[in-house]
Amino acid sequence: MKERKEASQLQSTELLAMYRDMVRIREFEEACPALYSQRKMGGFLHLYSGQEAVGVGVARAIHQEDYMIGAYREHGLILAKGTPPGPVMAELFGKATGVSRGKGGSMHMFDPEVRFMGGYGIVGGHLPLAVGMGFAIQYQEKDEVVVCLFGDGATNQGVFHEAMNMAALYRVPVVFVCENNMYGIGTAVGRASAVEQLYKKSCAYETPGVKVDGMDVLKVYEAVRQAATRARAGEGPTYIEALTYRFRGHSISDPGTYRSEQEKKLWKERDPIPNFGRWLVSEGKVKDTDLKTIDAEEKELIAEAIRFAEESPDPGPEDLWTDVYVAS
Amino acid sequence: MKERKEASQLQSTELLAMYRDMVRIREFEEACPALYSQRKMGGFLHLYSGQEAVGVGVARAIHQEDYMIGAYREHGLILAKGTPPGPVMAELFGKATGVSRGKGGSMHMFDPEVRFMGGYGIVGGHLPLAVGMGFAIQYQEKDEVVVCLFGDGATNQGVFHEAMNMAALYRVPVVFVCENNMYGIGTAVGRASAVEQLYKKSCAYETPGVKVDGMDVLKVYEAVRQAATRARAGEGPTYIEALTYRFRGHSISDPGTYRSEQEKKLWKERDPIPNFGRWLVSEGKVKDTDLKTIDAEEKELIAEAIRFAEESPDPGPEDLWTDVYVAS
Amino acid sequence: MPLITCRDAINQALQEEMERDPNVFILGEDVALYEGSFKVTKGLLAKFGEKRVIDTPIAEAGFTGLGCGAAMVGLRPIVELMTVNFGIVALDQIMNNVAVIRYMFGGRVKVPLTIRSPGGAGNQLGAQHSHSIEAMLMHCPGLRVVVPSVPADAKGLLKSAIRSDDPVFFVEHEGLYGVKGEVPEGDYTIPLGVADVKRPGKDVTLICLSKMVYVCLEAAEKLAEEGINAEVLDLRGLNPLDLPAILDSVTKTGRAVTVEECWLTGGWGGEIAALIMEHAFAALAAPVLRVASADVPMPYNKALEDAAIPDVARVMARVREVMRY
Amino acid sequence: MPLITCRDAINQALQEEMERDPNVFILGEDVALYEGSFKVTKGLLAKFGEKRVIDTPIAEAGFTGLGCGAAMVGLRPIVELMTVNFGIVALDQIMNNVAVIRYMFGGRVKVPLTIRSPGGAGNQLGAQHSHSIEAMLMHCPGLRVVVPSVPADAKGLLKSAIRSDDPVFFVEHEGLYGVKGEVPEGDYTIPLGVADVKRPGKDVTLICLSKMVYVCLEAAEKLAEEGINAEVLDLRGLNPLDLPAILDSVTKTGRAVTVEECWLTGGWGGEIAALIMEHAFAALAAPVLRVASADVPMPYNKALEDAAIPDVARVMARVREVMRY
Ligand SMILES: Cc1ncc(C[n+]2csc(CCOP(=O)(O)OP(=O)(O)O)c2C)c(N)n1
Ligand SMILES: Cc1ncc(C[n+]2csc(CCOP(=O)(O)OP(=O)(O)O)c2C)c(N)n1
Ligand SMILES: [Mg+2]
Ligand SMILES: [Mg+2]
Repeated sequence: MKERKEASQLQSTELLAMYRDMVRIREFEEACPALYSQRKMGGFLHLYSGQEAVGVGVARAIHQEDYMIGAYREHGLILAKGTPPGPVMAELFGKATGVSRGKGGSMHMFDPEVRFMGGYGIVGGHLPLAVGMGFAIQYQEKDEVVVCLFGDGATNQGVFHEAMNMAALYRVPVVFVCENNMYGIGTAVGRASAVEQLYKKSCAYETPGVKVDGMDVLKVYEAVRQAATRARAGEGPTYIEALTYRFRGHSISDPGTYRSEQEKKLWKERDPIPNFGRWLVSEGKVKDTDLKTIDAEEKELIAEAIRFAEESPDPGPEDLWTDVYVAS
Repeated sequence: MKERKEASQLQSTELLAMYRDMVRIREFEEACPALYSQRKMGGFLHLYSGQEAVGVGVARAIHQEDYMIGAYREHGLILAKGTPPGPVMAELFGKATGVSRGKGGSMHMFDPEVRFMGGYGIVGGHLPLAVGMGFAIQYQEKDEVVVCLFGDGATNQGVFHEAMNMAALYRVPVVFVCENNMYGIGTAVGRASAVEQLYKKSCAYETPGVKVDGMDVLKVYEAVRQAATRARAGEGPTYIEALTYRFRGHSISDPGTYRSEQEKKLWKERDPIPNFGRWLVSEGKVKDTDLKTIDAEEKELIAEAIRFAEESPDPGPEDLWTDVYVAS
Repeated sequence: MPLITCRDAINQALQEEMERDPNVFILGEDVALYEGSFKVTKGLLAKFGEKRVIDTPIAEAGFTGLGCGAAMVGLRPIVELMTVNFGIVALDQIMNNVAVIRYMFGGRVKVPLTIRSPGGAGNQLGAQHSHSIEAMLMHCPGLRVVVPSVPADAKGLLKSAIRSDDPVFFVEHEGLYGVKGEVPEGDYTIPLGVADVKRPGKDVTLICLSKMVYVCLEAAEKLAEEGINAEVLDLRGLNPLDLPAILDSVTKTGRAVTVEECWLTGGWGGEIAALIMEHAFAALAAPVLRVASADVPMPYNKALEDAAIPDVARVMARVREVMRY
Repeated sequence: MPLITCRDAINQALQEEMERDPNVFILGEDVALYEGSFKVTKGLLAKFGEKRVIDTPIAEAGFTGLGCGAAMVGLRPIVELMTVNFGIVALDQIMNNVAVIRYMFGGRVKVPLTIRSPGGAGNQLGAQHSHSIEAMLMHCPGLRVVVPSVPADAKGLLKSAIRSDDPVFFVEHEGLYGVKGEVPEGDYTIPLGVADVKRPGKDVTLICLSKMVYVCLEAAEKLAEEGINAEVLDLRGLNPLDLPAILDSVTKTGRAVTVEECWLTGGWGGEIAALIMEHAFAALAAPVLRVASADVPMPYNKALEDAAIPDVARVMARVREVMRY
């Protein structure tokens, strides 16, 4: 059976796996700023810390053969989808062992093996691609779905509208997940979008709009699970707004002064990782020491990923000219 | 006072003026195919026959200093806004006396004197311009409005979304009028738009959506009048869907076989001109002979316009290079 | 060989490739029920059904991106942009997705997408409907740019484009759909990136493509009466560019004129001229001169439009100029 | 004269022009509260208020069109596109509205719009964030294209751009914002379309703009040690193009190398090379050679990125090549 079980039916091992994924992402992301300062990596660096429950909730609600695709804040997404941290870190280091062979960098991670279909840097630009992937699934009569993630800011772009309309029109198996972290760089949602409740935007496409707490991995999981079921049944797309928060600036160079300390503090209290951990313990699903063990293991895994990246070879000068065309 | 009076308060002279405008447009448009066959004009030719009640209802609901802007099916719009038929016909003839000096043609009519801000050929491309004009009105604290007309097909373009959102966000005095003639070239609305009731699309922008019978000039008038009042009061844009029908093919070269004879017949029975005329007579507003006089006068006016166009000079060869820049 | 139009040649290529590979499908505005606004997709819906011949909303960025996404996961979409003028709203998808995705992701995916679209001017369609965007497309690495002139080339090149694992922008010309030529029957392909001498000559090389091939051929005939023997080299595309063929011809003739419908400034003629200068400077008896559209938005008036687009007289004048050196 | 950065010079121009003309206002993503993602609009919101410094949604086509519409009815908008990469989604508005509206409507309206936007590569931003679109913009008649290199030029040219009744695309460079130079105090303008000899020389002309001016100046210094005396001609823009200045210099030196960050194929270097060949063929002792970015989507890896962008060594190598003729 394709459908994942309901959130309330999940076993401890499954819940722990979610916890582990979120910890992995957090450890990964929090290791980056220091490495960036050491110039191990360059370019932009849009970290995912704070939003882990969304990526992990999505990835766990679907299968490996289902597709995920996102924007430039995608380290957490590719990790959640199952790519080991080594090649992800190596990509940031620009190494030949990186998921995009060192050519993509932070914004352009890609791993066909886990069906993570890429991180993209033009706001909204990847939404039509997701519709195309859904279209191909339908065309080939496969039992797969695509989950497409994007930010609140992306919902104001023209292609958002075009993609939503076509997805609904062709009833493709795509789940749109808007990670509403309340800002597009320094611009608050309400200063850029006439409708502030972003889940309402799907009304223009006769597509269900669902609002979900993006700081709660199980809520995200359940919403995506239901949307995926709907998609597989040929009932078309669903549009989910996951309310979340990025704990850091827009990118590594953003001091983030447009957000009040008060606001940041409130959201930190809603950190999806410790809260989920506490809930697991309080519900008796796991022991506190289980979590500690995971925390330590994941820390070590990331240290290992950094070593892997560090020791990996750079692409060669000839690689400048490869991959432009399949055959030249 | 800026507001036009309610539709129900309109006097005979005003009603007759509306009738006259519609007849003028119909006469103008129906004169074109023969002239096109005689190669007096070239390019595309998108005729407005059948949709007259929309253009005239709009133009009469606002003032000369208010702006109108439309797409490529705009002969009727510029005539409704008040440009005499001569320079409009001359434009089709490519003459120097044309509203766009022979450089624009059928799709690109422009007349700043009556504040008709142009016909545009890229579907949806003029919507942001309308928002900009509304923005300028607000910036300069003027008591004006912009009415922006476009087709059903345009509502699927990305810029439709961007323009609607910005108009609502900045609360600019713009009235959007979607002329839903049920087809974008050969594609029926429901085969291109996930939501078939197009007035619903404004829900994504917290902008009122109004559906109106586009074959009834007074219904259009009243809807636009109210929307303009709202806009002038600083309450922002309104989105009006006017249901209408084009009696001819998409352009002169379209046989229009995708529409059933039955459908065409039904809509012909709803022809906005004779129906309005009959209503005027039956309500005792005018005499049948008044209408006949107008019909004859307008026929003669168009014949005169054709003579004017015919006798007008072509642009000179040097005009190829003028108007690219203000100063070279 | 049967004499058929470019329209029919393209239609044949589409049908044959769709028969050959079930992963090939076509989408675009009015391509299905309406059979294409230039009737290029005539009969396709009837033959292949709604699954494989799909009408889209007027949302070029959206459905071009849709094609790109479908290509990334195994299909071979053919996107029809009704005209290249409307391709401009999809240019971000083309430049920032279609063309770069393979490279940006380290070669881990391919994008076997074909975008077909007619361009060109000459029908009094004015400033927004008369673009030739070949030069802009040529500027984007990762994107193949193929531009046929005669029906036989159109069919053979389109089949290669559809089978190519690289994304291809296949530029048709509104003014050529009705033009006839001999077309071999059945399956054949013409490799991308091979120019074709449409008329051999020894005095000067006319470098051209698309509709300008016809203008150059006519100019060459007339120039022959003046004793000037012009070679007409049809590039048949800009990426891959057949530089060897260009250099071969120019080394022989010592003189060249580029003839294109793109705007002069920043058109592809400048690129070709610069390449010739770089690689065959010693062989050049005269500067490479260019004929291109006037650097103005296209005017509606017929006489002005004619004056803006390259014609036989202007090509001849330029050739005479180049012969004077 | 005070030594200030390009960022500050642009900021001064914006402030002075906004003070001078109440119809000048600025809009774009994060230009107000955030003061610009490169901090170019710092202090503007505080000084001019929300009415004249406006944050927009991420909708480049929409707000570029908004600026165009506002310009058509009497305002003088300055649209900031956060980077030129995002200008591609607005290219239809730029090519089909901004650039052509005046012509298409027979000169009955003007579009005094300024679009400012930084481009360029060099910061490991990868394939979607490293574009230089000068060549594409130059290809569009109706649109002025201005590209400053030093702070003083940036200020003087931007003021002219804002006062121009034609639409201007003002291309900044992400890598130059922090670069300092002497800038005259107070109000002054530099006319559009006048190139500037940044270093006089007699052996070869380096034709460049934007960041490549610095690369050329450094190359010229090093070449001087080899006895090659290069003139560095900063075009400061591509439309209007100062062809007389180019021809003057090349007529003197007999040799030229164009240096640009655009992709080689279809870049503006080919255009300039073709123009020089056409107008100064007899004066050319060698072919005009070009240095440009590699024809690949920009890679992330630092070494690969460095290899893709023109640098001092590649400019020197090309100059030596051109001197060999
Ligand atoms: C088309 C486009 N315009 C502008 C940018 C610059 N930019 C990068 S991220 C960003 C904000 C996006 O906000 P949101 O969609 O909410 O995503 P978040 O960063 O919050 O995850 C902007 C404006 C871009 N990358 N693409
Ligand atoms: C961006 C763009 N895509 C495609 C076209 C070709 N085209 C011209 S009119 C048209 C149909 C428009 O339909 P609609 O908006 O309903 O207007 P109508 O013609 O019915 O008045 C199309 C697809 C275009 N002009 N612009
Ligand atoms: Mg956000
Ligand atoms: Mg319609």
